[in-house]
Amino acid sequence: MAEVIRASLLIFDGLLALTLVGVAWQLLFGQGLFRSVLLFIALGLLLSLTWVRLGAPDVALAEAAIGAGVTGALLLVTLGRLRRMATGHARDRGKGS
Amino acid sequence: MAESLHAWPFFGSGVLLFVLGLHALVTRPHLLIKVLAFNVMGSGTFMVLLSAAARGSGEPDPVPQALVITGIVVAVSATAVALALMLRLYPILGGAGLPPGPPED
Amino acid sequence: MEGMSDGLTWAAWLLIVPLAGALLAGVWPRAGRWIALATSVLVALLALGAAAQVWTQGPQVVSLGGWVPPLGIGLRLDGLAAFMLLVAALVGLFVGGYSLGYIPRDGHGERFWALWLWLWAALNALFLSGDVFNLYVTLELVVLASTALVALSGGAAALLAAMRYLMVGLLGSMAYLMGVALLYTQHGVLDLGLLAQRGGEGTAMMLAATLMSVGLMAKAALFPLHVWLPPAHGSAPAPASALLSALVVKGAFYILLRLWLTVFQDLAHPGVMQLLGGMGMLAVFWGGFMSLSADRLKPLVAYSTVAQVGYLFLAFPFLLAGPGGWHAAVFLVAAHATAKACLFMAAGNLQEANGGDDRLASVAEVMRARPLTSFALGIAGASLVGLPFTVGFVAKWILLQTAITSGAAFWAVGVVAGGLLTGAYVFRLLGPAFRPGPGRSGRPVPVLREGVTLALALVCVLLGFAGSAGLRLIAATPVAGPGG
Amino acid sequence: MNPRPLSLLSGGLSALLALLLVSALWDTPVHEGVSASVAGAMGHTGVAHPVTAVLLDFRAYDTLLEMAVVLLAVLATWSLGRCDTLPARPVQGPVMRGGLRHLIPLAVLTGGYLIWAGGAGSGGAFQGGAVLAASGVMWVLAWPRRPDLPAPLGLRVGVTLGVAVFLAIGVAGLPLGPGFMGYPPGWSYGLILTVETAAACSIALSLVLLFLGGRPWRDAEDG
Repeated sequence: MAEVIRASLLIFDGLLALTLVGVAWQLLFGQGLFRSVLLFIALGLLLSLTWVRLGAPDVALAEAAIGAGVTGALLLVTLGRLRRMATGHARDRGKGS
Repeated sequence: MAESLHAWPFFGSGVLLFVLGLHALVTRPHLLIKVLAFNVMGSGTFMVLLSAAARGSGEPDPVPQALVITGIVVAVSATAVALALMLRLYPILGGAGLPPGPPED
Repeated sequence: MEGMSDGLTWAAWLLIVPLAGALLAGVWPRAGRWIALATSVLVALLALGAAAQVWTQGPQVVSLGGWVPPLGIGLRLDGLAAFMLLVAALVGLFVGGYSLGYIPRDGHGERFWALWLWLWAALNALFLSGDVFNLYVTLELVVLASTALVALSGGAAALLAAMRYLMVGLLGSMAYLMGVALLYTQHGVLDLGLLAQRGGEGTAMMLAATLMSVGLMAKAALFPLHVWLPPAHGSAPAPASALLSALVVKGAFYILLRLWLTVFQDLAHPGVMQLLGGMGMLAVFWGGFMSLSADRLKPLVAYSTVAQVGYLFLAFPFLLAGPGGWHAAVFLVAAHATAKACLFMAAGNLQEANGGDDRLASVAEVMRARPLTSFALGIAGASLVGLPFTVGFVAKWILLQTAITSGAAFWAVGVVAGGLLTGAYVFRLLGPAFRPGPGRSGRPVPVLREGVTLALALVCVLLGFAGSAGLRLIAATPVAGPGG
Repeated sequence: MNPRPLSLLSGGLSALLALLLVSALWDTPVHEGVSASVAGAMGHTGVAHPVTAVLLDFRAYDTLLEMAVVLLAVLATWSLGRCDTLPARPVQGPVMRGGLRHLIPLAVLTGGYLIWAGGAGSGGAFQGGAVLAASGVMWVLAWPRRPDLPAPLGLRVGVTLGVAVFLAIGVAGLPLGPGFMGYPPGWSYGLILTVETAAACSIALSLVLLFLGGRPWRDAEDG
């Protein structure tokens, strides 16, 4: 029974590792900033799962709270400001000011 | 708890994350993507550090965990400064992409 | 060589005082200038005390919190660290005095003091740290403080330069961090001394050496990774440029030297060392030519930093030459730091007197009417070139001596050719002042600033007589890894 | 992926680096690292959890500098300029505020527990601080119009508190304990808990201020 569990865990780890690389590839080389930021937050959560699998619960907590949480919020709010600046610019250019 | 075979998938993906981040940092012009690339590189390094520690049987080594927690907090601080600087730069650059060459000031 | 208690106190206070000053200046920015002045005087005295401690009782590896490495973090108070702390204190003291006249009293100016003290605390922590991961955290502190200082003037060029500086700085830190991960994966310890004992030549060590070296070379702006430096040092406020060129660039070189002296001893093959030396020579010539072609004062001085950093990398080929081969290059750090800080201060004076325009053609008129600053510019330039009676001459002389005695005379040719090139762009800087023509003193510049600039130039001369003392202090560095 | 030479070159170099890294990691030995000596010295630290012991006792100096990095990041962001109001169009409707009215106290409670649990289990100053920061961010997003952020001096003291307390305790280690950044014997649990609480509060406030992205008050020259 232990053998089966270990094999299935190994498959799970393999899948998790592949997903991480896939998400990172999409996040870095895909199109669209908002999509990249969302994928980055997903990557943060996958990473905290990885830290649990590697036997580091403290790091999993820190990654989830800081890596996915605070950094994700920071990126989203920065994206919002960027978009507002872009529309601001367009409005200024539009008005020819 | 986890024998050496267990750590290998994460070694590989850690190295790949580091390398993908480095490549994206060099080739992608948009500053926000560069900031994401830094974080991905950092996560790759931390994955290498922790998978090495997870290879040994028995109690996992606490020192790499402390290093990674410190690294995550340092990464969020550097990201915050980079994003704040990028927002200040946006009206100047227009496209939030670094012009390739140094400006001829 | 267990850390004696007094060794720990000197090193500890050299960390506590600038950190406490930075915290205080952060909380109470309105009184920032007085806090900064008090801190700089105190740290200068502590640096002298630490140097005396090393001079009399030799180097110490002190363990923090009573935990001996590999468990705890060790601080290394040896000749190399004490020398760099002295250089940082000397430049910091003069930049402090200069900033009193340069930094306005409004809200924008108040932030300079806290950032400056943070940079100083980070540099002191960097010079003293004996732990590879701790060096990473100090590097991050240096990058953040320097980026904020470059971006302080707020102009488009400054913000762009700060962003580029931050990008290169973070890239260098990430490469360095992967090197630390490889070292810990290979050896399981982080202390420099213990890593030196274990040494080894596996692929992990070679890759760690490459990654950490490339990361630190990017931070030290060694050619061809120098692109970020001229805009950053050119557009930052004058005292910030002085600090960045004189100290921050040297911090990365210091870690690189420390690593190759301890952790990567076994990897220091002649081929690798010649490569580093060769890149240094390339930097000397590239920086020199770019300085020659620069048409503005600050970019010219900034490119000169790119050139002089090249000289420092001669320490690596000399590493194998003899036991003390690398001491000459470390002494050059002091020569360049004082001369470059003085040049940037003089450039700041002339730029302000000329109404913010530092094009060489129009600055010449102001130089003719401002003898104090021009005189300081001349002495600092002479020290940069290495003309007699300056610390630059002593440094270059020892460099030549090491090159010749070590049998690798072609480095000596490189040093002399580089010196001629430096002479070319320094005389291009000074030349217009000697030609007859109208002289206008331009906008008023506080006398304090000109006085401090001239004082630092005179220090460039006085240090010339401290050559042997400096070398003896640097020599108090255990190279083969401490026994403790 | 544009086929410009730069991206091909960097792609090739990155692939080469990946191979080198894997080959380097292939033959690194499996070792316990420092965990044996950490376990051995746990008795003197006064905390049961090894990671917290490493973070706040064995490598306390690292953590002090790390908290200094967070503080310096806040100072750098403040020196870059003022923060604009957040968010541009406030969220209407009762759902957000009603939900947050219950969620925020829960988040603060969880953060507090994490700080307390750090001594014996997994948790600690940074995780607790981050959860407190999350509750702060939610509060800022839900009630942006109420600019009752404390005065600039209060913000500055709050942000600096963590590093100042840790430095003071570290300096107290010089005369009383085993040197700089050392806890006097027998006092370490109490002191570590004090440092953790101060650090968590400072980090929570710092992360919220980093989220705001600039000086939340009007300075002399802001006009």
